[in-house]
Amino acid sequence: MKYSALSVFLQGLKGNRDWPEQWRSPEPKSTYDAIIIGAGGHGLATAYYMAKEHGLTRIAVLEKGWLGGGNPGRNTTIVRSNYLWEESEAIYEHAMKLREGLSHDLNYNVMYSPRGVMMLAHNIHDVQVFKRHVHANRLAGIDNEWLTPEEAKAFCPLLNIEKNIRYPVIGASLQRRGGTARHDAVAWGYARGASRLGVDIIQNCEVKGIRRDATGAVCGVETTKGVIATKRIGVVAAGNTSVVMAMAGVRMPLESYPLQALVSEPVKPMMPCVVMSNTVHAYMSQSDKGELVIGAGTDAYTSYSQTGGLHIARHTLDAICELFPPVRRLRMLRNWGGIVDVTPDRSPIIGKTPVPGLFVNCGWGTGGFKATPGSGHVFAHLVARGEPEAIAAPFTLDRFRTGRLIDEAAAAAVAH
Amino acid sequence: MLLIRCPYCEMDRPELEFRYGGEAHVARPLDPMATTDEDWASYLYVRANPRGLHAERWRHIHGCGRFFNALRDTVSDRIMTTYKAGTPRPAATGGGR
Amino acid sequence: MAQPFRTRSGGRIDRARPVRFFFDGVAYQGQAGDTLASALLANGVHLVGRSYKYHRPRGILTAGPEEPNALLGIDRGAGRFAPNIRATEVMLTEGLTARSQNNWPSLGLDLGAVNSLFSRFYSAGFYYKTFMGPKSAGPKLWHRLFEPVVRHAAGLGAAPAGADPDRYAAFFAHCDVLVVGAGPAGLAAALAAASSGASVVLCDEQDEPGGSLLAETAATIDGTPAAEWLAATLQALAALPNVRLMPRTQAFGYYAQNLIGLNERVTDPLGTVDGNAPRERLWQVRAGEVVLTTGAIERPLVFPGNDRPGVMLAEAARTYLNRYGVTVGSRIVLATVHDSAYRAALDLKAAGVDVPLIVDVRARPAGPLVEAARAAGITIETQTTVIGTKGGKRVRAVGLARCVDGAFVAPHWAACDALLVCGGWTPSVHLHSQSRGKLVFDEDCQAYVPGDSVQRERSAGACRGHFGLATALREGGEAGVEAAARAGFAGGKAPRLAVGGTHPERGGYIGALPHPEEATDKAFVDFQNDVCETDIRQAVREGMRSIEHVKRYTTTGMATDQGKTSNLNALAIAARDLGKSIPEVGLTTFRQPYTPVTFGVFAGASRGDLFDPVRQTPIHGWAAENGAAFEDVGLWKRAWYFPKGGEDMHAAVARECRQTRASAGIFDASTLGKIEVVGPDAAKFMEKLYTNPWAKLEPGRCRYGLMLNEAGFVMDDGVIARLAEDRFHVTTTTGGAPRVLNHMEDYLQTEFPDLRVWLTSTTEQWAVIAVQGPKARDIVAPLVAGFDIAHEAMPHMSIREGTVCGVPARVMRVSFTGELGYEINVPADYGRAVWEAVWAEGRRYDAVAYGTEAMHVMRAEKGYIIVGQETDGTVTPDDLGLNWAIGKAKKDFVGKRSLIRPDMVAAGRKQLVGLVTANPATVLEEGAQITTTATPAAGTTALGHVTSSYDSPALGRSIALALVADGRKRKGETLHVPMPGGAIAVTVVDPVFFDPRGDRLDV
Amino acid sequence: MSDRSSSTLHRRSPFAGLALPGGEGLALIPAPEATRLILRGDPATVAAFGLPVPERLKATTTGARAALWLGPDETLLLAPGEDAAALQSVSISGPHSLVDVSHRQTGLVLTGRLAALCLSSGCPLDLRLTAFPVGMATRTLFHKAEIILWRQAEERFHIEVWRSFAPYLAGHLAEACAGTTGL
Repeated sequence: MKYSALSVFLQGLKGNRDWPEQWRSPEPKSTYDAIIIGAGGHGLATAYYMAKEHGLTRIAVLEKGWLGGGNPGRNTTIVRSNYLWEESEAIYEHAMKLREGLSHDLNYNVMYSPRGVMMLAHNIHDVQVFKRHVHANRLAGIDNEWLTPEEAKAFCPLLNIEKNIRYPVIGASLQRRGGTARHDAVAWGYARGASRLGVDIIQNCEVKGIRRDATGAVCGVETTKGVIATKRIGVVAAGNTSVVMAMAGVRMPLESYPLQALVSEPVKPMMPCVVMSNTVHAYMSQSDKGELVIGAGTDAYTSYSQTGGLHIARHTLDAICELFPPVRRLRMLRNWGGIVDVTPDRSPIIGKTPVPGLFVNCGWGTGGFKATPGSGHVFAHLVARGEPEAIAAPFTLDRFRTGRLIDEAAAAAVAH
Repeated sequence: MLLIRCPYCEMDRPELEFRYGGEAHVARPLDPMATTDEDWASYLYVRANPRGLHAERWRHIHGCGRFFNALRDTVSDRIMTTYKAGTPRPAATGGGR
Repeated sequence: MAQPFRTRSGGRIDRARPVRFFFDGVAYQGQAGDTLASALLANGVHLVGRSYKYHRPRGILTAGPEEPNALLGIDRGAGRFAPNIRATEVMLTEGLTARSQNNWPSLGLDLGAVNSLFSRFYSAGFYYKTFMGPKSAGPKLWHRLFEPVVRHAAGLGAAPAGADPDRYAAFFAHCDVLVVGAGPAGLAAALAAASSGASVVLCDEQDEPGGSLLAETAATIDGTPAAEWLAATLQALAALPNVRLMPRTQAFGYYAQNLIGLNERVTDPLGTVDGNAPRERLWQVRAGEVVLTTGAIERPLVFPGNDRPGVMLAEAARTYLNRYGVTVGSRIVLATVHDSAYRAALDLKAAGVDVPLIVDVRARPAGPLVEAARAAGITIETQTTVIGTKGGKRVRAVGLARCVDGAFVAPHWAACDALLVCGGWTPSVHLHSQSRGKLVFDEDCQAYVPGDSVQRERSAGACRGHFGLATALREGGEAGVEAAARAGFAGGKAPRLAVGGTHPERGGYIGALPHPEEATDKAFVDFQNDVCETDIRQAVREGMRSIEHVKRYTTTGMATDQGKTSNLNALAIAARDLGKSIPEVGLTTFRQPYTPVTFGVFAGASRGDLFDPVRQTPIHGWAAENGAAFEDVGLWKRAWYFPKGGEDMHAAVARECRQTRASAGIFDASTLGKIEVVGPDAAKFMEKLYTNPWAKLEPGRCRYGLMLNEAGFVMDDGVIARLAEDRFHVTTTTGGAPRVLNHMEDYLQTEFPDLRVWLTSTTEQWAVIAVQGPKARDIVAPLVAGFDIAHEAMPHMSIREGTVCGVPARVMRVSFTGELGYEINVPADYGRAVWEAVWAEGRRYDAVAYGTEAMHVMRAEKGYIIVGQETDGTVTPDDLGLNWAIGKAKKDFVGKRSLIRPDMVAAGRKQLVGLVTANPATVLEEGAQITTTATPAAGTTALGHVTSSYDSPALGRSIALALVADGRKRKGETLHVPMPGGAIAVTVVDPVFFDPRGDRLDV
Repeated sequence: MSDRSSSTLHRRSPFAGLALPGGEGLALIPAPEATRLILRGDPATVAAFGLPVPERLKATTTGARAALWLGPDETLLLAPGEDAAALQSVSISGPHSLVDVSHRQTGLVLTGRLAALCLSSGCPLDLRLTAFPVGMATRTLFHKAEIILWRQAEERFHIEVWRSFAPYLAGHLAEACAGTTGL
């Protein structure tokens, strides 16, 4: 059934009793042309584009929990493409372009809200770094502009631009097309779209092993729902990538860190855009529901526990209160953690592996949600064709051997 | 906030006093120039990142200043044991609390 | 007193002390000891809010922190407004001002209520299916048109404006046993644990400890009325030195290794705004052992129209009566599936309220309470369900029908002005779950109860699903003894307490009550988020099989009460349609915090200058007194430039540069990192950590040192002096100091532990005064003693120890300006005095004080790099033309191996060059990109970027440093810097602009 | 000329012109000027300064001199009123490192009923006497500043802090004191 104002109206008249399933919940078949491990946003998008653009429909997406239950449901919903290096610019901008048409493409309102992402500069080093971004982005044809403190305040009235505070705002960069999107909607929209194109999304099905034939190529997966044969596997397991790849004997340049976020109680609109500050270590936006959505930095040590430490919440909130004094009286409603897989250069790995038939898409760190459509799109191409398209080509595993790193962390000093 | 037993102070101390140092027992090649690009990349970047027991480095940077190793369950964050740098990884025993 | 629903006697309020308060502008009176909720009810006010989505009238449902409806804005004066506060948690104080939320123009007449007419079109997840507009519109329609409407409609209370003037405090605390919840179980636990000598903290969220005992009228403990036992027990606990009783203190989070977060409300409950006292305090308690006695929360019933004002939990009504002396209605009907509601009915009846009817869904309710109700003349309709309610802003009647094998017979209406409901009791397992303890479903009380513990905690009493006063006291005592013993304090004694006047209570039901499918009204599950039974069933129909999906799709349990009263009912409704058992469907995670906690209390004192340390050099005061502008560098404040007589920055910097090169400039370099490397193997260690050779550097000489990380990229640099065979004075960048010391300690301790060398930070031991310029020697000479600073005796790049102004000093002859220069290191306490002496000497030569900006300009004129500006973590020594700083003969140093990786030696790497613009007045923008063409198409690959750019007084033109692909090969080439106003042509030149031969240093 | 090269200047403490918290329950006063040396290497060498070798996490004293255990190979020597140069000339056998940090950090004495509680506003250690007894000394954290904390009596702490963090430390102690109102 096509979603529209009309269908909402007609179904409403019938008491909303006839809405169809958004996605099927099938049992696994014995064999598939390709298997995607991980039904997060990236995995579901990969399956969707494999079916839609590469004509592959005998695909299964295996998920050990429930679809979209990992980072898609835990991130702070920020989207932007103002990265520094052109390799990063290309893939995040690719995602941005796809996202602009995504609601219609999926017939699912992902609530992409280009409300602007502003990054605050508090010292001269910040200014140098952010202006370098602005110039690099403009050359790449990506919108990103420099604002004076007064212009920044005009765009986000909540901002405190007094000169005598501990970390005064001395400028800001702004990507107007940046903003937020509804995280669950992206995962669910892709799931519904993929399912309608014949993709089997199999939840509560944990992969326990990866089978390889005499030549060393992959030939199937062992799961909690039995063995499934396939010659092509795409691993899109985010924080659990190292664990899954180890099943194929591949060691990765990855570490999994907890990333915490929290929300306030809902209040009437007070925050029109997304604001980030790396010097003060805080970023914040306001959801359509009215909650202030606040992100912390990654925890200090690797972990798969999705729980938050009190000191992390404290460190995040003292920064937020310093940046936005009026929020001091608001209250924290919910605090949670996700797991992000981080590479040494803070850029993703999208590529082949030493194992024939095994492909990996990981290492998105804190950029995963921003990249989802683009990541799925290029990875679909890689898994379907066996060769990366231009945008994905630089993000090989091999770059760590040759030293051709794409170091967003070192260059950008931008954490999120 | 974890409590971590510093093997040099022989005392449980709050996590805030420590700095995480990544995977333990990743030894620097004795003759780096003799290693292949693959081996060097593996030393520099490849990490076990296990879901479960993890041998890792910590430094009691705001305490005695020493680097040491810990055996931690990365799922529960429970630290099974800590031991001095340079000593081999022990069997996963001992109370973590 | 005009409080029509206040009883004549009873309750714990102070009838002698009236309290005035305001609700939506209307003045009311309550009594000391009231909560805002009980005071409103005493005045007959039930309608307190409008619901989130449909704007339906809502009344007070509960008497505690689980309240979903009565959320108000509390205004305590300028900057002291807080939205979404539960009326059930606000202590009534003189002049308290409260506002209802989410209505316009008024609570009584809310135009938003039209929403409820169209409610069928706002079913679960409707917004995912519409608001998209035509494809051509792209995301605009949503962002520009629909989203603003949605955002305005959503959000509960108004946002606070202005800075919060209140103080917040935070403390770490430690105890042997922490008891959470001062109800009967908690009190018994504290008594028992304390008797062992263990240090005990007993916290309770309420203003007054006692929990259920505060509303208990019938029960006796040890033969005395519960209230008297409570008073005596609190006295006894207060008298114990090893017990800390903390009322108004919410345990909101259970973290790793028994760290529990407590939030103590201090000034709000007192209604005072003390100049000193904090509004709230955060206690980060590390407890040896924890006893959870957090009780249970009464469940509402799900039936059509169950949200009308006047519909209230039965025990809440009993609490308002017994604790606050308030009757919640004059004609009260009860609907229940649990015996405890009968207690409420009996107490209300005894208080003279008309209680005509108890509706029990169960077929055969029995037991002493049921008998007593019958005996009291209350009609009991069994096997009867609620099929609807009537009433506008207050319930007027309740619709009932008997359930006979699936059919609903003999429907009828019963008039009432309050409908008390009880679906049974849900143990408060939040903290146990947060501690990662397991939960198991208990068929008996139809709820999840604590399973195995993971941390050092145990639950006792109602929060464990074990109900009844006697059980609570017994289990609490046992838990207290056990906890103390495990904390190392054996021999604790559990109090033996005889309990009278109570009766066993059974029952419990989850999910929607049976009602006809074609119910006309909505049956609410999550009141605050307006989630109905039909929404949850629709979500299941749409393929949401995981309870997490149902929760996210319908938003049930995601409101500010986090589903305390609704989660189990939602779970049961979903489970029924999924055809699964409750445990099969699972349970959503209990996250911190238990109830919302003020941001400010997390931040505590960390605000303003206490947010981060403001580090100042010993010479800072002089700079401030001399009008310096400062810049932030890490935590440091550094003198940026010294404007004179209305100069702007550009003029001041130009003057500082010119005068320094003409005569001399004096610069505070104290923030430079300094590390003393000492020991027989000091040189060996330096060989490993820096690219340069050190073995042959003679004592008394200095060398520029370059440090790489293991990946081969430049990490830090600085001048390093050898004081003796076994002693180096190492300097680092200002920002890099801690990082470099940690990096050194890391390699020393873990890779080269056999080296006999030790590191000590001396960054703050020395104040550093740089004197640069042709007159530098003339200025410094008169002040030094103990060594000869003549050119020959003390050549460039050397160090001497002696005194300056009689103070022990290390003087280095070094230059970061290209001029003859000295850096005087003196013990920090003498820094200001020596600076003033040097300054006085400098005045004789018209020397200037210069700041970091002039320093940057002058070093750029010389092509000296600044790590972090010319480098960004991706730059190698060769990229910077610094290969001369690499000890070619060295077998190994940190980073060496990485330098020969294929892409580190490949062609096309970006190399440091100088750039000059055609127009000498044009100053390039730092960060600007560099291309081969003046009009690059979007997506053109940049050759590199401008790293530094200044107007150079020495050259009388603009200069810039840049990293450019194959830059050294491009010298003389014309490249372009695209800017919004058009590209700027630049010529690639050598990065050393000024005195390339270095003659000025050799004087 | 030479007069300028030998003029005797006065030390200026980082607390000069700083208001320190003082009053009922809490007093913060600067410790007397002292020579401070970081001795690294074998801790036994503190004997050369006439001081007993401190056990782990402990301090020892002889007269006004004190030795604080900071780590297995790091000891802080405190010598109030003594000359740094003279103290450094003490002959020590065996490889070691002796570095003058008299001006790197500064000393404070915190006393009063609220001393431990106010420290607990930023120090995560268990400061109950049972866990942090008199005579214990250790490096730790106070909010975002590193300190050395030495308990000299139940209600008396000696604190060492890097000079540029001193105002931050004093500010937080004053704030913490206000935060204890009603306790």
